[in-house]
Amino acid sequence: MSTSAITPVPFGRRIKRFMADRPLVPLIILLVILVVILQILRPGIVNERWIANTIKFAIPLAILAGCQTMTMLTGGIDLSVGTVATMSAFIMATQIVSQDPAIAFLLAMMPAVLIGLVNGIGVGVFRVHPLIMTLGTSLIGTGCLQVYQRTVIASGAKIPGFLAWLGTGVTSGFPNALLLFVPLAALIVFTLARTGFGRLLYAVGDNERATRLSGVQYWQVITALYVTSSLLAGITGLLYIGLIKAPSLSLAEPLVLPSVAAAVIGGTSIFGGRGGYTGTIIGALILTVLTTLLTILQMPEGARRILFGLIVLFVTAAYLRIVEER
Amino acid sequence: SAAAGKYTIGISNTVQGNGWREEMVCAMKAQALASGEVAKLNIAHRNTDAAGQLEDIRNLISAKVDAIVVNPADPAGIKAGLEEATKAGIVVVAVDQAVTEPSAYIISNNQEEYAYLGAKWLFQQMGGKGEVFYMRGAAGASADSDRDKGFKKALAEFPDVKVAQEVFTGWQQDQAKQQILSFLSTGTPINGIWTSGIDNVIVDALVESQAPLVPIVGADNAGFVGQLSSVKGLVGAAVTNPGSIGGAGVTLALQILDGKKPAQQTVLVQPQLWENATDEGKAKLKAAADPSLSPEWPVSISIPDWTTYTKDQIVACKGPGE
Amino acid sequence: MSHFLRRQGWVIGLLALLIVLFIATRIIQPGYGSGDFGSLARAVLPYAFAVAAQTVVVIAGGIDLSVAAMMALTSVTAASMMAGASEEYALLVVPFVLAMGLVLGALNGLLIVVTRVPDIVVTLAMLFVLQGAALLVLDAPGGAAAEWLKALISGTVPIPGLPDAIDAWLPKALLVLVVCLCVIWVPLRRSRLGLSIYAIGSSELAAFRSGVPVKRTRIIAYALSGLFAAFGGLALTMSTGIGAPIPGPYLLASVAAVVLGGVALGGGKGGLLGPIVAVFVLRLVRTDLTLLAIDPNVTAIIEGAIMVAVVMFGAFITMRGRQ
Amino acid sequence: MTTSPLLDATGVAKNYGAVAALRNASLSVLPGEVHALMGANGAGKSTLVKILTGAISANAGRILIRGEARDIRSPAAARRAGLLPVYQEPSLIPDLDVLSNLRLTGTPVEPFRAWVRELGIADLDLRDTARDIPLAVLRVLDLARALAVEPDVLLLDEMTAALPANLAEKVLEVVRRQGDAGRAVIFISHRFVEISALCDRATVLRDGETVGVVDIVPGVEEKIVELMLGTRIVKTHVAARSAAEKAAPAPARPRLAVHNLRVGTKLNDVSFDLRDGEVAGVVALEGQGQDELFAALAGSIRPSGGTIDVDGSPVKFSHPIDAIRAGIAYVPGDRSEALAMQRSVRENIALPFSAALRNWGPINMRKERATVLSAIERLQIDTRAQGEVQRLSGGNQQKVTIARWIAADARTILCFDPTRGIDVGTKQEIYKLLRELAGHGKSVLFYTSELEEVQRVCDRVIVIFGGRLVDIFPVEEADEPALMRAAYGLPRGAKADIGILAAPTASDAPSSDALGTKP
Ligand SMILES: Nc1ncnc2c1ncn2[C@@H]1O[C@H](COP(=O)(O)OP(=O)(O)OP(=O)(O)O)[C@@H](O)[C@H]1O
Ligand SMILES: Nc1ncnc2c1ncn2[C@@H]1O[C@H](COP(=O)(O)OP(=O)(O)OP(=O)(O)O)[C@@H](O)[C@H]1O
Ligand SMILES: [Mg+2]
Ligand SMILES: [Mg+2]
Repeated sequence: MSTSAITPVPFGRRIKRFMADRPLVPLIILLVILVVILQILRPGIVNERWIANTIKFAIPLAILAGCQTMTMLTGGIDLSVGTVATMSAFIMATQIVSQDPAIAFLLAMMPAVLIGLVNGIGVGVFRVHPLIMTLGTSLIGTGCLQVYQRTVIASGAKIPGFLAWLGTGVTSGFPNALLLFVPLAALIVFTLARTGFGRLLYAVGDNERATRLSGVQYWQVITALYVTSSLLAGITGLLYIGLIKAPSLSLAEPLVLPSVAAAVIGGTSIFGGRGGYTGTIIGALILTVLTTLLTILQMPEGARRILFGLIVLFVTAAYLRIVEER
Repeated sequence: SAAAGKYTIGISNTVQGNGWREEMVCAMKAQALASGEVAKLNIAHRNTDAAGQLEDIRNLISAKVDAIVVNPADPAGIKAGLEEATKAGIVVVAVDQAVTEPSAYIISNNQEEYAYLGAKWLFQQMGGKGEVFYMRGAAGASADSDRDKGFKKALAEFPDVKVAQEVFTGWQQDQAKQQILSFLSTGTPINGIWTSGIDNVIVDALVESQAPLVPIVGADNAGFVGQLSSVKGLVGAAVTNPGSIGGAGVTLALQILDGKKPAQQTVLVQPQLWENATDEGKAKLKAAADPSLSPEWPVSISIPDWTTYTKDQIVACKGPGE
Repeated sequence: MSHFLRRQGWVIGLLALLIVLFIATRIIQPGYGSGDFGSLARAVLPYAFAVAAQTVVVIAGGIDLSVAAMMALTSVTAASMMAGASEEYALLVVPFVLAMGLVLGALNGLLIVVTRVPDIVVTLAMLFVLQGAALLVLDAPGGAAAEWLKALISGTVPIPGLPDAIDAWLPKALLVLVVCLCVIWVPLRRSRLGLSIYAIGSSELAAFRSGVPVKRTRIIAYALSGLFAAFGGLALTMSTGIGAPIPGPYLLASVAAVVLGGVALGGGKGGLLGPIVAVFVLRLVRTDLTLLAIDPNVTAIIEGAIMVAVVMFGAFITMRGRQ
Repeated sequence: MTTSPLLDATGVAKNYGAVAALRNASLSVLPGEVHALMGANGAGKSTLVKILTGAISANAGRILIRGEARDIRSPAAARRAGLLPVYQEPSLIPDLDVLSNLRLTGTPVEPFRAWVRELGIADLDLRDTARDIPLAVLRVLDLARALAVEPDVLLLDEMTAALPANLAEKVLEVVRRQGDAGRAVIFISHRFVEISALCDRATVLRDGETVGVVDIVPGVEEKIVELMLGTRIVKTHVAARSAAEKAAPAPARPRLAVHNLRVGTKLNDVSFDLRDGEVAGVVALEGQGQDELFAALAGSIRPSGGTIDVDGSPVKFSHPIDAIRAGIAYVPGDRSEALAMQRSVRENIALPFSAALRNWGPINMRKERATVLSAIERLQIDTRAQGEVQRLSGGNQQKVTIARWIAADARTILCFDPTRGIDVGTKQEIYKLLRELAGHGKSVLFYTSELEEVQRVCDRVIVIFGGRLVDIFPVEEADEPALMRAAYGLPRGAKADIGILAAPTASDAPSSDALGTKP
């Protein structure tokens, strides 16, 4: 011990250790670097409007990535979030035509609760692998939505004004969606760090047998988790429909893989037991900025996708290097 | 009603959950019902590729249908399956896109013309010069590359028009919206926008970010057509790309089954352009607008001479026996 | 015997299910015959290779999200190389494309081993990379396939001495599948390398301590996966005669079939037969749904429900067995 | 013996980040010797074995094999150099059958079979999947697999810790013969009996450093302990049960009453009582049903018959939570079964607090910290690496598993072999703790695989054999030979020679120091 204390630690190592203890720092640095590159490529792009736009698009991704963060903590994954978000959005947009907003909201959240419940019971009670379970329910959900869609073609769809306000509105430079997101994010962070439920998510993902011996009922935790995840996805759907303003049957589907990527980039382990939501939020921002960056680059679509893949890989690898240095 | 018909018609489609394709399938069902000649529809409708469509076509052959109406995943990729169907005595009609199988009948929207017509109008609106934002469909899809040909053809006629930026929307609303918003924030001036049918979100984006409303060309989706009449200061045009082509395909298949073969193998439905720059155009848009439809559905829910169903029938989306 | 039953019970159950489905198909469509079976075999082909690709890495304790993109890339490469070329040239194209799959698969494995990023993330990134590469090769569906390649999977195998009625039930596509998989899998499975693949999937630490070169084995497993995916890409080109740069629905289908086939997603367990039978089951279900003219929107519900139900049932049996 | 060493390691060091697991370890082993490697928990024994066999790489050090410098980079390289380990955890691939496991390592099958028989396992089916084989047998298979390739140096890391006495004996015999055959064995164990029965010399590690090499001669134990513990030499004796305590009248209702408990075919008609303020020992050979007994009492498995009464009222447990609600906590023998390894010490100790649905809400951090800290202090857990439990040494991990239930204030604790693989100092602390708990009116059921512990901790001893309760001893009569005989199912009072560890001469009560007795 004492010998290591005397020899001065090299500066490089000190920086690495500093970053390893604060895993958010390298992520934020990376985000800043991306923004700087963007600004160099297109001088003037980084303005108030751009920042508001980026945040607007990052928020739905960040909430869905929150679903992934929580499920990944238990060693799972929730691939049904895209379908759930789409269902809520579509049902909201079609029911609002004839129903009271509150009723439409309840109707929109119903499939979310249902799918979350089925996911939770499948994973928690029947021990189906989460990947398969959520994939299956998302197929079922999509099918149901298509059947439902045919019954409402005649009545049409409408985007409720308050959702459009929430999704697209900007108040003195700040997107209105922050009104929803900030409390939501604070709640998730608090839940993970300071509540019994959060503790159990980590513990269950780390060692399920140990939690069982401590009296934890796995199925309760898992069911609550997947219902929570689905509810968050449902809320995301409502926010997203306000942002996109076009109900379609594949609305939120394209967000699913990026939501997994955002959680992973943010430092949550896909094997469970390790990670947190603040990293995920930065991860979502990084992905959104990256998408803009790649759109701005004038290169063939193929090259753009290659670059996207390589950057995601590089970022995750570099991040792991830094954090594992302990 | 089932007793009235005598034919079983198979349908194969490989994109699910997209408003245009849903309308196409509903048109097929409605037309089959309205014709009174169809006893049963056998629909294979899912997201898959050419190989998957081959599987569906072969399953339809196994089901011994009388005719197959197919929206091909690829013009060449399903040749083998269509050939087998013809050999089995099944009438094959391709809708929306051409196929390379010579025995198949084709009734199709002219995708190259679709892009050419809209782009040409747009470039004229731009005064023959300036920068255009070119928002394509899905990279690697054959309809997208056909449209690209038409767009490039128009571009060649206007040497002073430049493409400011080319993006692939993947025919997805959210991607398109994020792309246009990112682009707008760069402050790069543009004089026009051409979109491959993802249109209403683009108008939304311009309005929301208070960017100048440049001329926009999109498709005849209900949402966009409505915007062309209602959004103040918006100059634009909707090029028709009727999803009801599916109904026309069913009609063609029934005609052939009844022994009334058309003169040519290929029937092209030419697109129309409805713009809101002239009073004549505005009138057309007014007539076509249909706020009751889902914004993703094309408003041209019928094709004169080819479809006989009513609006209620296509909206009900019920086939024979349902 | 009991060992055999315990280990193969799931596969036997699946086979029984397949037979039941065949009988059901015959009832739904009394005319369902050998030609239709040939269609089924051809439909199974790309799925089967995708599933084989997935199975190898899942047994090795990983997962490969780039399977479908790898198929797309190899398919467009083959199709664009063969377009306008002579028939003989295709003889060079096939080994080239297979080698390409092998190398790119090995690259997957190498990246996982070197970067220590979780496999699911590496292969997700590779999904984008390979998709992009496919778009660079062909930006729209196109290309061509040599006639002999297309003929390789159409029709049946005439076996001298057997009556045609039996020959007819032996489609070439099935033969191609069996030969390609067996030539690689059967010798592998019993070899030290094969055991090593199971070993690293079962317990990486124990495998390392048993002297298994864990990293090398992992790379080889991914290389094999790439090879099978390249077979799948070729199968796509063979059946459609073109290459399409947008990946088909093979990724999710492969994961689903792997699990239905009794291969644990944790690794170390199962074999190739189960997932292949599962592919046949899933394809035959699709056939039956088409034959029955079920509402297409309902078919999505049914396919999802079958997947969930079978896996839940399997989980239920295992739970009962443990008690 | 002036021959040159077979294996000679010097200056071996290994750092895990800031913590030095090994600093300056050396080890020299001669041909034909059985060499003990000793040290307290956390001294770095396992780490050294792993380095010598290529499972991990050292940061510094030199390893000579037969005088030649070798760089052993992998287990495969160690094999080629003639070094074969049996690690502390089973190393068979869980999902492969035994035969495939042999093929994987290139182990010849016939010699393996012969060794398995030699080691006392008669009915092994090579087609069995490793996962389905009991832990003790797996350990033996690991040893047989190593022996089958006739290694020059055999490294056994706590080989006997999880073995029942009968298998342990066979292992000791076989190891002894290895030495006689001119090979070398490195033998790690915390049991002095085994060391003195078996080893020629011992190397002692303390805090990652070799602090001495001693010849094993009678009476050397004191010296070894001194070396192992350094300045923190402790000779705490378990507080003798006070006369008052003993005389306390038995309460009308026992805390826990078990009647005719049955679990499948493993446990039959077991009945006994556990009173408040009592430590009841359970003694059994491996696999006699004790696992099932504890699991049933802990609510982990459902009994197939019989009743359990808590405080006089019958209970049915369908999940551990039911047992916990009834105040019964279970400390499993396998630490990895009880700990969330990536989480902090604090979260691990506080885990039961969040278990119930109504406790899923916000946590009162201040209250939690106070409770956890007092438990940590009570057990004297070394919390330098408290960020992640996996970075604690084995002994400290074990303390965390117990601390959890101290913090939760469980009334009854079921301890399954809590001292397995723990150094003498820590063992003492655990004995003391269990007695203290009893002193505060808690009740403890204590299974141990080391018979000498019974005398130190228990008030009564329950002996199980073949799934049946064969005897209940008051502690005064529970000397090792008597227990051993009972554990083998022999009636009380019968004299039978049952191996080197239970020579009838040892029938006098063992001395109460920390070291146990020599046979
Ligand atoms: N991964 C790690 N990170 C940090 N410290 C570690 C790590 N592994 C071990 N250590 C520390 O190194 C020391 C030596 O560990 P090691 O497990 O080799 O000792 P040991 O003699 O086997 O002890 P025990 O008998 O308690 O298991 C311990 O104090 C332990 O906390
Ligand atoms: N690959 C590894 N990376 C990091 N830490 C490791 C690794 N392997 C082992 N360790 C650490 O080294 C230590 C070894 O502890 P182990 O459980 O082997 O104790 P032990 O040697 O069995 O102690 P004893 O034999 O005295 O009970 C643990 O703290 C473990 O976390
Ligand atoms: Mg050790
Ligand atoms: Mg240790």
